[in-house]
Amino acid sequence: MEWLAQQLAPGLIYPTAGAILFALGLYGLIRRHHLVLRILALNIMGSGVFMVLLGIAARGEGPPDPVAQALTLTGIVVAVSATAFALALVVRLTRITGQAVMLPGPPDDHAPVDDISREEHAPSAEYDREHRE
Amino acid sequence: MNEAAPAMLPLAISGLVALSLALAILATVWPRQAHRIGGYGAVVVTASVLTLSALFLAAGPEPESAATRVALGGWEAPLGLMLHLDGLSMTLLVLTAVVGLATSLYSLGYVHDPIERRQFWPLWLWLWAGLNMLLLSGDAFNLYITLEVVSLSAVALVAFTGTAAAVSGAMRYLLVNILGSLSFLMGVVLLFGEHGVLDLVLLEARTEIGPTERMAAVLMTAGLMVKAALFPLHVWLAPAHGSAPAPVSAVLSGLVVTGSFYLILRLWMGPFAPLATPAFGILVGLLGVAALVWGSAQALRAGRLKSIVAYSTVAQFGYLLIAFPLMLVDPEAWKVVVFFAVVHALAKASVFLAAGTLQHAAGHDRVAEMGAILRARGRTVFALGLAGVSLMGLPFTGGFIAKYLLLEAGLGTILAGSLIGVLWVVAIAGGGLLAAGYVLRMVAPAFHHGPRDAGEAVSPWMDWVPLGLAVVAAAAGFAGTLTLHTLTLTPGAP
Amino acid sequence: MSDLLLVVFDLVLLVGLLGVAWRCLASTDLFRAVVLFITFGLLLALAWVRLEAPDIALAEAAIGAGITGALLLVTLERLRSIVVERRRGQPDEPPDPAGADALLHALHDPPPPRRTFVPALTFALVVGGLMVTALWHQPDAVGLEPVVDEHMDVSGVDHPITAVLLNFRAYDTFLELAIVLIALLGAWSLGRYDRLPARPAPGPILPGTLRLLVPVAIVTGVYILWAGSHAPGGAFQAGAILGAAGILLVLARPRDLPMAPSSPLRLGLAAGVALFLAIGIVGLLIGPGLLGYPPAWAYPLIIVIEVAATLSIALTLVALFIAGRPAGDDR
Amino acid sequence: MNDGGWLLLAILMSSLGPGLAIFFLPERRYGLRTLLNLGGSGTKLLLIGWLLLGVLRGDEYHFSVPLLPGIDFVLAADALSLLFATLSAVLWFVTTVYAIGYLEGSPRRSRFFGFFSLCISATVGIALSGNLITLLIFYELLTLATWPLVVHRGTPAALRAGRLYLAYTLTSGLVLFTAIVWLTLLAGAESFVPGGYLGDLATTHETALKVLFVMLMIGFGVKAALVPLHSWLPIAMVAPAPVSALLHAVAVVKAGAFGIVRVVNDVYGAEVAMELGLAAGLVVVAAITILYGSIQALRTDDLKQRLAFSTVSQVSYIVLGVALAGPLGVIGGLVHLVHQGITKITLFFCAGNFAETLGIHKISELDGVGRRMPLTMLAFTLGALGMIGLPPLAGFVTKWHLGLGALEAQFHWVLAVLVASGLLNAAYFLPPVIRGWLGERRTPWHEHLVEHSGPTRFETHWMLLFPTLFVAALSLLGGLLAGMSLSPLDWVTLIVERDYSIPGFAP
Repeated sequence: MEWLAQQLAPGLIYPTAGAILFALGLYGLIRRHHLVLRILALNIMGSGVFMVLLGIAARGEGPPDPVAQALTLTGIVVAVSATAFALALVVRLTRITGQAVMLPGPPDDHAPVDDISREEHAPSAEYDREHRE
Repeated sequence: MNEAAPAMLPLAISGLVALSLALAILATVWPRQAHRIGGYGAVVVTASVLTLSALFLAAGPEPESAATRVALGGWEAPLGLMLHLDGLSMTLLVLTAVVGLATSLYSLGYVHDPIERRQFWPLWLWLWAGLNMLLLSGDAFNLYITLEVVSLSAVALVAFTGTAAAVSGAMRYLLVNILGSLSFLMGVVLLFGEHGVLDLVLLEARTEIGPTERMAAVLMTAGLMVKAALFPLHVWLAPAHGSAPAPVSAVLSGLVVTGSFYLILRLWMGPFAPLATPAFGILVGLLGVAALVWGSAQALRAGRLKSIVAYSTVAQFGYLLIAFPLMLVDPEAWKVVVFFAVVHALAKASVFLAAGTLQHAAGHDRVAEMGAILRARGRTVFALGLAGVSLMGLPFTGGFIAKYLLLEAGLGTILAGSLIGVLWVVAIAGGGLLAAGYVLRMVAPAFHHGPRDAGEAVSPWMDWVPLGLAVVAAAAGFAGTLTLHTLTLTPGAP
Repeated sequence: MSDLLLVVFDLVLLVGLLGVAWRCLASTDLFRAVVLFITFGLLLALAWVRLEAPDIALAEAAIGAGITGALLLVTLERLRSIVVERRRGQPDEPPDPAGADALLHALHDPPPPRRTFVPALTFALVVGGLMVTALWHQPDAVGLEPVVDEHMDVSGVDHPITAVLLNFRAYDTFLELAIVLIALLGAWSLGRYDRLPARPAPGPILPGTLRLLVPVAIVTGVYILWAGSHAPGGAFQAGAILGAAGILLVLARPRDLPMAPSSPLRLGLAAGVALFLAIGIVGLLIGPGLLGYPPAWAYPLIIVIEVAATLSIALTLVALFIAGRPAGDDR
Repeated sequence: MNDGGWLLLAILMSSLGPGLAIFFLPERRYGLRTLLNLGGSGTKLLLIGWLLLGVLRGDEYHFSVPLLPGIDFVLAADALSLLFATLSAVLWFVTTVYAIGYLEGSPRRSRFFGFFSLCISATVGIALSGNLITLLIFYELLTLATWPLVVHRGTPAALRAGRLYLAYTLTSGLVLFTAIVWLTLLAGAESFVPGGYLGDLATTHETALKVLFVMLMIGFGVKAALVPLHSWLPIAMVAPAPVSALLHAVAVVKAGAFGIVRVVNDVYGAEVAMELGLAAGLVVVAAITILYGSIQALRTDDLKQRLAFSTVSQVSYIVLGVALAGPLGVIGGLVHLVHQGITKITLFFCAGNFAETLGIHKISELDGVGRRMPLTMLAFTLGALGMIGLPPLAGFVTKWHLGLGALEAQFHWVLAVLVASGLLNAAYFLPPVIRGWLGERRTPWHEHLVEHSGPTRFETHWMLLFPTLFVAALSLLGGLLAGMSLSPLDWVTLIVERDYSIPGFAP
């Protein structure tokens, strides 16, 4: 029993589970197409990384490693920022194309070009129009 | 000068980081003046990078003592974070400053709408600050954070035009970047689990060949290869770089991709150096040849100016992969690779800027319909051609010197008795011909007989900056000795 | 015996986590996937507690599950309204064969094609297997705990994680704040704020609940911020809780968001990084180096930075929830 | 190290500077452009004259900047480089005048003259290069600068020719590049030394040196139009006449030939080249090219095509002379560098005059042209006879020395080749001459030039006529005054004496 508990110490099984989560997220990322699902898959991969890190921090005797915990905290905040931005992109893409999946391949040669340096591209003029009404 | 330089150096390094961050924050808080902050700030940052490089060269006569490490907040590693400056990062900092300055000046003309200016400049300044910090970072976890700073701001800039292609390209770019970052982070975590430190120099001292190092090397390299668009993980590059606004494409192809490559190089010269085997080198080299052929073929087929340039980035990065087996035979060859990357970045950025000017004039960038604009805009075509010559590796340009050094390294492997060296040499030499093919596709219509049409008026910045940067790319041919000397000031590197 | 119980707990928790993650990624209904993901986040928080990381557990619950969950849910809401609008724009389009659920088409992902199954599974198994192998070979490295412990007395705070975050590795934390800000700048650059989809006016329950909840959230946030210097807590957790309160407020009054004037808003968003860097530059000029504090001043400076950071994080999270840039920013 | 190096730089800059300035001139600034063109070429002539005197005095001129660790960018002036530099400078001046007249009123002249100046800068750079790497740099630059000239007209035919030209020259450039890098790895980035700098390598790395020699010959041979690498040359004839003149007489083919001379004499050295059996191989290739070019020239009716194939044949005389690797052969080859240049440029100018004035492109249309344009026809006759090698014209001097050189080197069969080639030359050059003087024109001339720019005082525009007469006179004098001091022959003898250190040697 003692032996089993040692073998299944948190310092070992949590990192293992973290690695599995990472692989699982990778699998989901490859398989799924809806962008929200892909973002979830990336988040799960990220959680896997944090689990490995915290599991490692909890290894051995003594209190856990505060540096590893601080890094995890940083990582979580970075992940939520990236997720928020990614979701904003998904909404934008869906608004343009009507679908929350990526366009296949590179843009074709006849897709319209919107050159922000041109005169006709002037959101501020548009803005003025809207607000005069 | 020589006496004071070593003492001044840490202050100058911290100062550079603080300066680039302060500019970004200032532009964020005061968006109405962001373009002025960015324009003047670009000049100041460039000046301070040049000052830093002068200090660095004055301070570091011996290669072994040349790396300057600055403990942030006064906390030395392993507890704290260290900034790390050596010849390699110095070279790339200067490159970043030059391309960054050119891009900033160009953007003064390119982003004209008052509302878009407010969005563009803060993001661009964050991107630049992120690149500077990436190059100066000496800590594995901090590298992950700086990579995220770079990729988030880069993605936002890619989506800037707001077309379906641009947003979709940005989306793909973001997913790929997050995946790459996570893979990199997992590698960092594994290394931390084994050795309990994050500082790269300390890690290098502690690594030996073991399962952790192998797996970490695979994860980190794969993550960075995704970000650097190295073959076969390049599929995101053309959609993203091809549909971003021109100055952004210039920075992405010139600096961001190079930054990821810099990290790969740094890791394989540092902690992972013992893991490299000849078979691994040959595998990477073969990937490089494939990238060269595939990228060039796509560039020869693509119908849009910016797509051609984007695919040429895939092709040119093939050389960087080909350089890996050369480095295994002659470790000194790493300097050649860096020099090549520098020269490529300069040339590629100016090609993108020139393409942006032409697209602005024409309102589209379909090569087949561009003849009239090309014939009327001699100055821009000249810039395109000059930078193109550098990409082909013909004299008098930086590309020629880089190609010379690559060929020298390639022939060196043959002389060292490696038969596969013949393949590398043929690829290095033949790649220039392929480059000539796609550069001609862009330039040749200017020489056709036909009508001329200057298209929409172009601001002086957009007219002259591409030419200026192309001249710099060409003049880099005379910077070979200085660059190689700076690179020798990298301790730990062969 | 208690060891055995803990092992059983660990195993059940981890199997549960993996199961939830699997169900989440396998579901074809996005709403279901998001709910499962939020559950996953809460279970993770439990795991962090088990790994003696209460700070992270707090952060995971507030940020990982709470804020991310809110962001995901509002995204689904937006996607749905976009599809509804597009349908309304093209009434001639033949009815979707999917039937009455056509509206939900944007929130539905068909099961992936069979042919990617084997390659994806193999790839994931190889990557996971290699990582597990590497991890099992690792020694129990000492880590940096002793080094941190040694320097606690000069760090200015009593809680090791806060010491690492705001003193020893302040640069990372600074950049982390910057990333939150950049994400917002990115979201703002995509377009202006567009209103949340119209909903029936909220009944009396939501505003009433809010009136109770928001003050509680603010008090909790401030407490957690203050506690951070000596116990689990700190700027990020506090910011997330305050941000959650803000999101609730936004939800309660979706129709009339205040037109925030540009300058103060931007100043508030950037206050954390700006103050952090300003203090850091002073540190560079007077001695300890960039982002360093004179030991005697460490505690007050850290508190100042934390307050500013909390404010900025809360504001930024709310702004990220709203997503588009406020119209006032363009003026 | 930079003794008098500024002079060499100034010579380069005298065409590079005006060239770059011309690029950015608006099309209508005719006066300023002409001033820059003529000023640049005039300055270059003066500077080269100064340099010539200095080298004659025995002064050393040397300029170097480090390019890479251990590899320098070296400019140097020895007698051989001056031979080529002087030829280029003189002919550039003449061609510039001719081109200004020829292109009068045509579009995109700024671009044309910009690249034209760049082209001559590259050529002079090749002449003044002090080592192989510098030579390579200018050699590739020449490729790039001539391409826009070839495609200048912008017609589909011109673009096709341009593509072919680039395909040939860039590919060969890469072969050359690789070879030079390899050679530098083996032997270091040495400066050119008469007699070569390979030293012991000939015994230790025999195979490598042989392979390298073939690669170098491929690299230079494409520009020198050695068979079978010549096919770009006749097709590139679509370019405007001054470009063809420049390509054929001065810049491109001569650059190739000059490169071969440098490699054989100053890198490998005649001795090593003989020892390794490389020279003999080169003699064979040159002989084949001489005969092949002449035969092809016979088969075409287009005047410029015929001149092009004649170039293929004639340039190989230079290669032949050098490959014979004895003093007399080398004299023959080097002097032909000059003589072929002035003779061929005369012929091209004449062809350009015919085409521009009367719209004549084919030999069959030449009947009676001697009466309408006697001066041009006279120049053409002088050039043609010179090419055939009749005494006392320039070509004779060449063939005489080549023959002697062949005997000296025990290549008796080469004499037969020379005789056959002389007969073939006569066979393809005499018909146009005979038609021009003795033929009779039945229909009125199609006055192409007069229609476009009004009546002219002479038989054609003076800016077309005078340069033609000038070079014709040169080709006559080159033969007549061969014995005088400072004639090309005298100078070449000086080169051979100095560089081959044969005391008391007199031809």
